[in-house]
Amino acid sequence: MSSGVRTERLCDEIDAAATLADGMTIAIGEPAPMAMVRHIIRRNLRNLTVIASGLTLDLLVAAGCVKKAISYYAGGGFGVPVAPAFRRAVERGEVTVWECEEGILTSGLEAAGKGLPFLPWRGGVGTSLPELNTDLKIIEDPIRGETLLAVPAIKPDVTLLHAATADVYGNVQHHGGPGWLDLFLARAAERTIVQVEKIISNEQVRANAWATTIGRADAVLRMPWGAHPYYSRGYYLQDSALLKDYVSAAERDDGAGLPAFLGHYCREPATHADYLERIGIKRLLSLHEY
Amino acid sequence: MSSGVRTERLCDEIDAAATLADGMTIAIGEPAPMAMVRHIIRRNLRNLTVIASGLTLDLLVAAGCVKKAISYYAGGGFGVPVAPAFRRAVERGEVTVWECEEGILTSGLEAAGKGLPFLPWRGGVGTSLPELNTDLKIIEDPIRGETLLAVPAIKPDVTLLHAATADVYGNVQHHGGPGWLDLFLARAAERTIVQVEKIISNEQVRANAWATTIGRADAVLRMPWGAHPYYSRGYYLQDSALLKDYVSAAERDDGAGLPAFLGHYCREPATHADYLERIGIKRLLSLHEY
Amino acid sequence: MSIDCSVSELLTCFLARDLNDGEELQVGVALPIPEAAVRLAHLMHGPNMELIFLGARMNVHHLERVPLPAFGWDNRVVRWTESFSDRGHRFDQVKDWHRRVFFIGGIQVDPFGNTNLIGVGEDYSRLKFRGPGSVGTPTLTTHVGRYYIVLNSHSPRIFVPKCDFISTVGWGQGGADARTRLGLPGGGPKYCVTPLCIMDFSEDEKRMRLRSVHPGVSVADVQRQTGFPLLIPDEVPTTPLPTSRELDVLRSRVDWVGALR
Amino acid sequence: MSIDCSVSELLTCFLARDLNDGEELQVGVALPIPEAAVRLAHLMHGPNMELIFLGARMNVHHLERVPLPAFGWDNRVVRWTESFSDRGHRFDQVKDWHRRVFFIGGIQVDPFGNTNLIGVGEDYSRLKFRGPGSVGTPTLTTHVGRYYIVLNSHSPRIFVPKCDFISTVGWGQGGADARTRLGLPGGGPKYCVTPLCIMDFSEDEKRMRLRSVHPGVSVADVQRQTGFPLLIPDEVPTTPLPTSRELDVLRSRVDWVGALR
Repeated sequence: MSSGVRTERLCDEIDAAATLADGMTIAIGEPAPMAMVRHIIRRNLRNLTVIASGLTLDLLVAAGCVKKAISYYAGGGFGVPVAPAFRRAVERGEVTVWECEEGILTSGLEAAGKGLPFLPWRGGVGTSLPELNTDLKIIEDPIRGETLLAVPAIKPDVTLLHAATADVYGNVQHHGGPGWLDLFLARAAERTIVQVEKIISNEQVRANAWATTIGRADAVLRMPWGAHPYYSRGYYLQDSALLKDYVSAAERDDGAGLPAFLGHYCREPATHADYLERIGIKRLLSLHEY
Repeated sequence: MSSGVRTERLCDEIDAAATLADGMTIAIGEPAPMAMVRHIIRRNLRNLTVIASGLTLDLLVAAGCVKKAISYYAGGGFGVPVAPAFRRAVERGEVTVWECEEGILTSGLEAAGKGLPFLPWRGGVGTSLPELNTDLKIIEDPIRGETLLAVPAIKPDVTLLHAATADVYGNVQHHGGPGWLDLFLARAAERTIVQVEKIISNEQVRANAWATTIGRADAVLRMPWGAHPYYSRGYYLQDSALLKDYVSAAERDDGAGLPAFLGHYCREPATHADYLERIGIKRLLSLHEY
Repeated sequence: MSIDCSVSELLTCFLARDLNDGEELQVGVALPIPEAAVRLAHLMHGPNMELIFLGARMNVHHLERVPLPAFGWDNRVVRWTESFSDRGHRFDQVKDWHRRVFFIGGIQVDPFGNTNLIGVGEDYSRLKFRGPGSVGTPTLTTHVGRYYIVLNSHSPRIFVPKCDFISTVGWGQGGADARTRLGLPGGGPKYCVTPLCIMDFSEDEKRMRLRSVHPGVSVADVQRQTGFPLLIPDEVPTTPLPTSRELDVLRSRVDWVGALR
Repeated sequence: MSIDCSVSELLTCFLARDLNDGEELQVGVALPIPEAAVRLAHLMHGPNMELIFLGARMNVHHLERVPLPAFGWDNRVVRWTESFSDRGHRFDQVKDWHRRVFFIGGIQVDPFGNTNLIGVGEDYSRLKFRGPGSVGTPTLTTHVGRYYIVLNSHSPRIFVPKCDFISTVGWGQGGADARTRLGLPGGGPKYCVTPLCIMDFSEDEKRMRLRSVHPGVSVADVQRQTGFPLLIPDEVPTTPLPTSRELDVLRSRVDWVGALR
């Protein structure tokens, strides 16, 4: 009847990365949307404030993209207590940390989503966090007089996520649950861009609407193996060997490791498909979940 | 290996209702767990504070169970702007209202679940709500100085819900989404009792764990048609004719309508099965969703 | 009326025209005119509209017929759901509600579009008439991009100089900055529609102003049924009638049972 | 040791015995001993325990073998999930965490069990060692019924008189009411376990106290490796060894790859 048609929200990784700019606050979910992360590095973005954790954060720090990390965890997993590039950059004062923890970060994101200037939280009372992060105010609650922290709203300019499936209209469905912070990041951000393993039909979405975790992503990218070298639930496991290669490169004393690693895996491949070709289909297929 | 076995949480409506007592704060979800609601009336509980809405609230008020209603909506739907027994009881001062609205109620329940004394909320600023409900404090936010309401934590003693399915261990799954308040009520309450249409196997739960909406209900009741005369998604529609009968009974000037209605539908049937027998299988089968 | 339609159909078509593609249209219980209006707009010119009924979000632009419901958690109405706006988080993304449009009723409405669903009477502990309560209207009207006040009747009992209690703030005490002074981010009420007329709010004072009268209704009729002086422009047009195409779509694809006739 | 087991196995069995049926056992990343301990307890005596790994909640009491993971969002580990504690609401039911047990590490620990994951150095803007950050430990330790401090090494670098920064409050400044004074509802740290010994906290002062030394370790060894004076009872027993049944279950049904040997 209407002459119009419903607008699709599909886009490719190059166009999606083109909407990002120096100085933005960019939130990165778990598992990390690595196709987009590699394009941030490829585009050589600078002075970013990132909400990220672990080796994803480390890679962006290593590539020189990060000015400030809103970070609750920068460990490397498997025997790497602290992510190496992050550790070095913070010790040298090159990257500042908005010191927080999961409950505090969640509260700040919730406040943004709810259009509130702050939310109160108890976790962190008695710790050094409000000293180290003066954006956190110690308050007395107006009802019972208890001591709490007031966490200011945290509003990313854009949130980047990786999920299992979506339709072309931005209805995203995770397989087996999104990373714990992902939905908070999506609700708090101005825009949300979601990579998925697979595009499904709108009918498939409607057949199980309760599984829709994000109802209207601003852009959807078809990126199979797009979280590699991380896992993607229902699709593949983490490529721990490649992550260990990264850590070895980042830890090399002569500083030669990182440029080679970043060049090979992030800067040289022009598209996600080029990256996958470089990794090789056999290696990708070996990361099965069964 | 272990001599123990995992404890089942199944129970019947009589044992479940026996755990309720006069003076409690009881939260009731949507669709209403009517098998339990009828047993509250059958047990003649008194002086309850209820978190409920619409004609469910009205029925409990009509039966004399309610002292205080934490109520955001007491309309009757279909041409019944205000639930009749509620309206009469409040106008006479027999029932007091903790005046609120959905965002405020949600905030109070969230505060309880999060172990916080309060949460701030903006909806309600400028209205009469903080005058009429002095538990709501007008505050200045500690970050930007904005005017907000501080909503105190609301902690039901018990939350009663109706859902689609659960396993015997209290893993509840809704069909097509729970009522909007249900999960907040469950998280805020000391105990949660859930009626379901059908008990499913633990293997079925684990096959779609993301669909689990409540992970550990304190008690699970097998109550097919347990929300009647309300709908139960995926099972049956609302029995609007019976709800209209209720409204007619409640509106009768001579006061003779309610005792007859409450006797016939709530007080006389000893069990939920007795109630269903009284309704009749033909009527129940006519409420199909297709 | 020169075109054969009911007042409910007139209002439905008027509201539908005022809705823009890409908006989220949320309708609560017991508001059949907005329920029909959002469906009509969606079919007529809103392929990117999203309809939200009790937390179920859907786009049904592709359907031949979109039933006007018996509202409620009714799978026959919400079976096209794409996501649940309330998957435990109904109010957790209000920051994006500038794109959302909402509709409210009221038992009292004042000259600045403040409304009352709480009750009537001077003494709150002994109300003359206990209303249904605020539902979610305080939160919704605080944040949505704009909303419409939709009333089933028009009388001095409803249109009062001052509400006994305020459940939703429209333009507060008046003035273009009435809402920003209170820190309310949403856009406030745009129109108040009734069986007699359409009203809006003046740009400077944000007082209720007569915008058009329905066919057969005079300006004097409206003022007589309103318990405070309306702003009345020199020229008050007649509310635009539905086109035959609008009526055809409404009657054949939305309200084929004739609930609004 | 008289029974042939590793220190990791000893600690695993010690912790497992201390966990009660019906508890929720949450383990974060990179803590292989607690990961094994909760599985062992679950199989040995905890049919109603719930294991929580990164938000996935499961009961696997019925399984013949329960793999010690390569941790992570790994469907091979979490495929038995019954629900997600974080379905958008990870922290929305902390009021019930009195039933939950948690485990933390640390780069510094002080005599009152306060710990530091932030960094080492006097000047926060130029840390000598930047730590991984607080993860979720401040919130978890604020609310859980009790927690265990589990360390992979025991040295004066870790056990310091005063943490440079505090990421989790154990017993604060000491005293039985240390936590209630701060308004922290959780039960605080119960034991601190290391490759040398088990420590608890005295009832009155809540200072760290030696509870048992592992086979072959002397009290003097422990004190020498601790950067502050421990409370040392007159009699310090040896940490109880695993039973052969415990070791058998651990090795055949949890850690059959031998990660803890």
